[in-house]
Amino acid sequence: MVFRKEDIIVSTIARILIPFIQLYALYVIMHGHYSPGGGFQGGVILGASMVLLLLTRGHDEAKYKIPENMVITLSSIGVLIYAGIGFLCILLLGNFLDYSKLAVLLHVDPAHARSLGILGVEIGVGFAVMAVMYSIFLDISTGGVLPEDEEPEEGTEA
Amino acid sequence: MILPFDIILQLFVIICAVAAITVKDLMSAVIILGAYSFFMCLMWAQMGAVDVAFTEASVSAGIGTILCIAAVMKTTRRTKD
Amino acid sequence: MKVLGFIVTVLTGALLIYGTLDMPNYGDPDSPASSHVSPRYITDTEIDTATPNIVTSVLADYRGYDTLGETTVIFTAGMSCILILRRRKKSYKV
Amino acid sequence: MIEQAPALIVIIPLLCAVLSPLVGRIGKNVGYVWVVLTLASSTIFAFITLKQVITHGVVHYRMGGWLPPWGIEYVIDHLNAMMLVLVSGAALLVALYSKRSVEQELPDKTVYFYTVFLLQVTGFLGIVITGDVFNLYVFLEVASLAGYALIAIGEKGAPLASFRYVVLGTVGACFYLLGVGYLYIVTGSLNMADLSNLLPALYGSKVVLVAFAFLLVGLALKMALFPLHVWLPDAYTKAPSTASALLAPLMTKVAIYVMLRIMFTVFKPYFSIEILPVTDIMLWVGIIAIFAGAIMALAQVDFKRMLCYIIVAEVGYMVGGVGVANAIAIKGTILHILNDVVMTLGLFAVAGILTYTMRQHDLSDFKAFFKKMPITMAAFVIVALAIIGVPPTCGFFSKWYLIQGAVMAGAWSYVVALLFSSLVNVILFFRIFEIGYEFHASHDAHGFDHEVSQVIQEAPLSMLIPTVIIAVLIIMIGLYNQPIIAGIIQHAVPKL
Amino acid sequence: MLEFIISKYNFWIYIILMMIGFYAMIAKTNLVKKIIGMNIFQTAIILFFVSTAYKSDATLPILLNSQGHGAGHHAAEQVIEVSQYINPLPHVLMLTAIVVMVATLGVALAIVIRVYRDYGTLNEDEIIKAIK
Repeated sequence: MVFRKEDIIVSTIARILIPFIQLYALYVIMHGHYSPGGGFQGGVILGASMVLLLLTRGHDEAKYKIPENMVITLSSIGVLIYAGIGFLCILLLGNFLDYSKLAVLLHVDPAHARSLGILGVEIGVGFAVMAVMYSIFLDISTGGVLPEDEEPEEGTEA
Repeated sequence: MILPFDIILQLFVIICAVAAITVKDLMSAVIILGAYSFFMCLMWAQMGAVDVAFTEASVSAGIGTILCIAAVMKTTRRTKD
Repeated sequence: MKVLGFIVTVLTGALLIYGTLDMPNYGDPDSPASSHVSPRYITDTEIDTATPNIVTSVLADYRGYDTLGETTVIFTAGMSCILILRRRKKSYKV
Repeated sequence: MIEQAPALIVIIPLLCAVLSPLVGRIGKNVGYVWVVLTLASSTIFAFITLKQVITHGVVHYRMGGWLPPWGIEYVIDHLNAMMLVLVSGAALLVALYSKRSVEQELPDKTVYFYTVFLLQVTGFLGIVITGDVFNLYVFLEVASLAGYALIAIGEKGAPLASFRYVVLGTVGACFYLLGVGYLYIVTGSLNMADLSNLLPALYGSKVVLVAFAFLLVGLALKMALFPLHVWLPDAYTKAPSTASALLAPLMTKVAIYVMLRIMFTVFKPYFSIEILPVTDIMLWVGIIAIFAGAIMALAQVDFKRMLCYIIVAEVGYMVGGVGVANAIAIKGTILHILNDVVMTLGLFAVAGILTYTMRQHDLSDFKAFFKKMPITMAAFVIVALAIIGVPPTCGFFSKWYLIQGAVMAGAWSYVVALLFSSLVNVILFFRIFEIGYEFHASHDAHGFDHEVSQVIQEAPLSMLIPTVIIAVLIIMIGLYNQPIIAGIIQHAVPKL
Repeated sequence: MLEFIISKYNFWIYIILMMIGFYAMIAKTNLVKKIIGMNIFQTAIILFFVSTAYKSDATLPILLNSQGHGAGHHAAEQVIEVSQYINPLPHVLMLTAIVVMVATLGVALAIVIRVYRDYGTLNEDEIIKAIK
């Protein structure tokens, strides 16, 4: 198993590190316009921070902080933000993903509206990637059998 | 392009790739794959593809390796080739 | 299988190397790849999207539909993993 | 809203797929209703687009409002529009059909199953509609990933079959991507229309030749062309019946559509036919595929596996039809894509009913089916006759055009292969009809009665109705093949 | 001749890498080894694309001297030298390809775990033996 008994050094360091990792991830998402980075990279880093939480605190605690249903909801919401912004452009009589039409809503010039549209899209990507990375790791590390259902699985363990 | 640096990186990448598919222990293979990804990411940074390098560093060398390790721990590290 | 695999690999590699003979040189600033479509991205990104990072503006705006596809790929992967692996308590105990 | 219809065809399934895990939490049957509604609206928009294409000609749709070589563009001509209606319509029928079978085979996974199902359809639609070679790759991967997952959750042995598909499918997709890369490095463009303008100047270049070869080999892997078909039989046999009913008709045909696109739109027809003798190779590969598929189908005792080899033979028909390379044969090929989707759908629907009632799918399970399920078997007979190619059904007409084209081109071996395969199909299906009739014989042969009840136990309505619709469609397409050809397919044939 | 080799040898190294991965996908019997080969193959293709974007003596595809927000107004005054910046398009495509790569990796590993659950081994020959 990936999850071990709690170790005080590891868990303390993780507790100190996780907020900074998340802060950095947010910076990467938000600063994607001016420097390398963007929704995908930032999302992966956010997902990594959640994976770190899962690894150091074990599943029981991670389950309270990040419930399983919330992970799926978040991944849906991420793609929905992206597709929703695109769809909003259709409602504003533009083509799909034509962010310049958002200028009407945001009261800025079209180029600026596109810039903000890109930001919104990146946030959506970030959400989706974060949730999905965590979800894939959860599935693969537990073999899909989540702890509340877990029983000694000796048959398949080498 | 700095030619010596380039050649050293390419050499490392090829060595890592060969090692990853020949080593007889899956856990080692997966970790060597992580190193391979990291050298690859250096190569891309050196070619000016910083965004791609950043993504590769966080995705393949980070999450990808972790996923592989989790899968190998969940199954077995024994291999015949 | 090993010999067959080796032969297939060598043949494929030889075909690929044959293809490279006519390629523009490595690092050529005037190669078609760098002179047909991409100059517009470099010159117009600030005017069109007010975003200095050209990769971001191309990724999320000019080719934003690709990125929507990419996000869908990730979502598909997540759902696929859940579909393949996750088991409920009831079916597990049986 | 009409001009937005092309985007909505893809966006609606995508949005609804994303919403579906959330919607699925509401209640038990909500997921099913949701999928059916989604695909129904997508089909409606596909029909609107088809009508627009027929009345106004080619429809262009610019994603994000950017001009084509810079942004991504949808280009919908007659071939596209037909494929869109076909894919969304077939997916709708499968969705209608899926209810009981999914409840039986995957009781605790319905929500995620339907999510991945919708994503699969999104992938297919995205492949078919786009006019950009890289965008096509992205949606190809969406469709492939969803396909891997749908196959892996089948009966015992399915994960291994799915894993083989993952490896070969990834090789196929990577070869396609390499081909795109080789084209990109010499042209600098990714738009299909732009590429087809830029490429003629470069037809002698080695890079373009290699790119073309890799694109075709990659697609051949995806479409399970004969020597590269090894992943297909296991995967489709072991997949859940709904998944195989969705994947088997559509995956291979979508790949064939992409092949037509690459050969006749991205590259000009004279490149594929004259400069490189690709079509000659394809003709022979097609002929070998037909023979191999037909012979291997004869050797099977498992019904679904037999159908898989029939698919291999059908892919041979279409690839060979492209290989004949004259207008009539290509007309026949495009008509055969249409027919084959409907026919394969019918066959796998029957296989699904068989799995649902008997819990397995050997040929011997058909015992006494004419007594037990007369309507299903009537539909099955129609589908089988179409596969064989008996006149009033649609299968006859596409074969007719294929043979006519082959005779005009003098490709007699292809004619022989077609006739041979029809003959084999006769043997295959009449064997099943015979099994379906005999029910007292089993008592004598094995010494004990398989408790064959003589009561009529028809399949559940949700499975029966789509099957009957398919059978009706087969006859309708056969009867109205002339309007379909004159209205749609005639315009889809590339100018050779 | 030497000049020719120097201008092309990069591509050949990518092709060697690709073929290492491809060989592992075909000839290795261990399923995880196949996945590793798949990863190497895809990464090498990405390397190939990235190298098509490279221009000698050019800098990163991030505009220098940008005014930040509101730059749209006076951007026209700035003259942007195209040869100064690396071609951004392949980078964008490859970001997408990396995502596809990790998604395939995840699904493939999930399937491998299912296979292991069924047969208790990851070597293909042993699995075939177990089926029989």
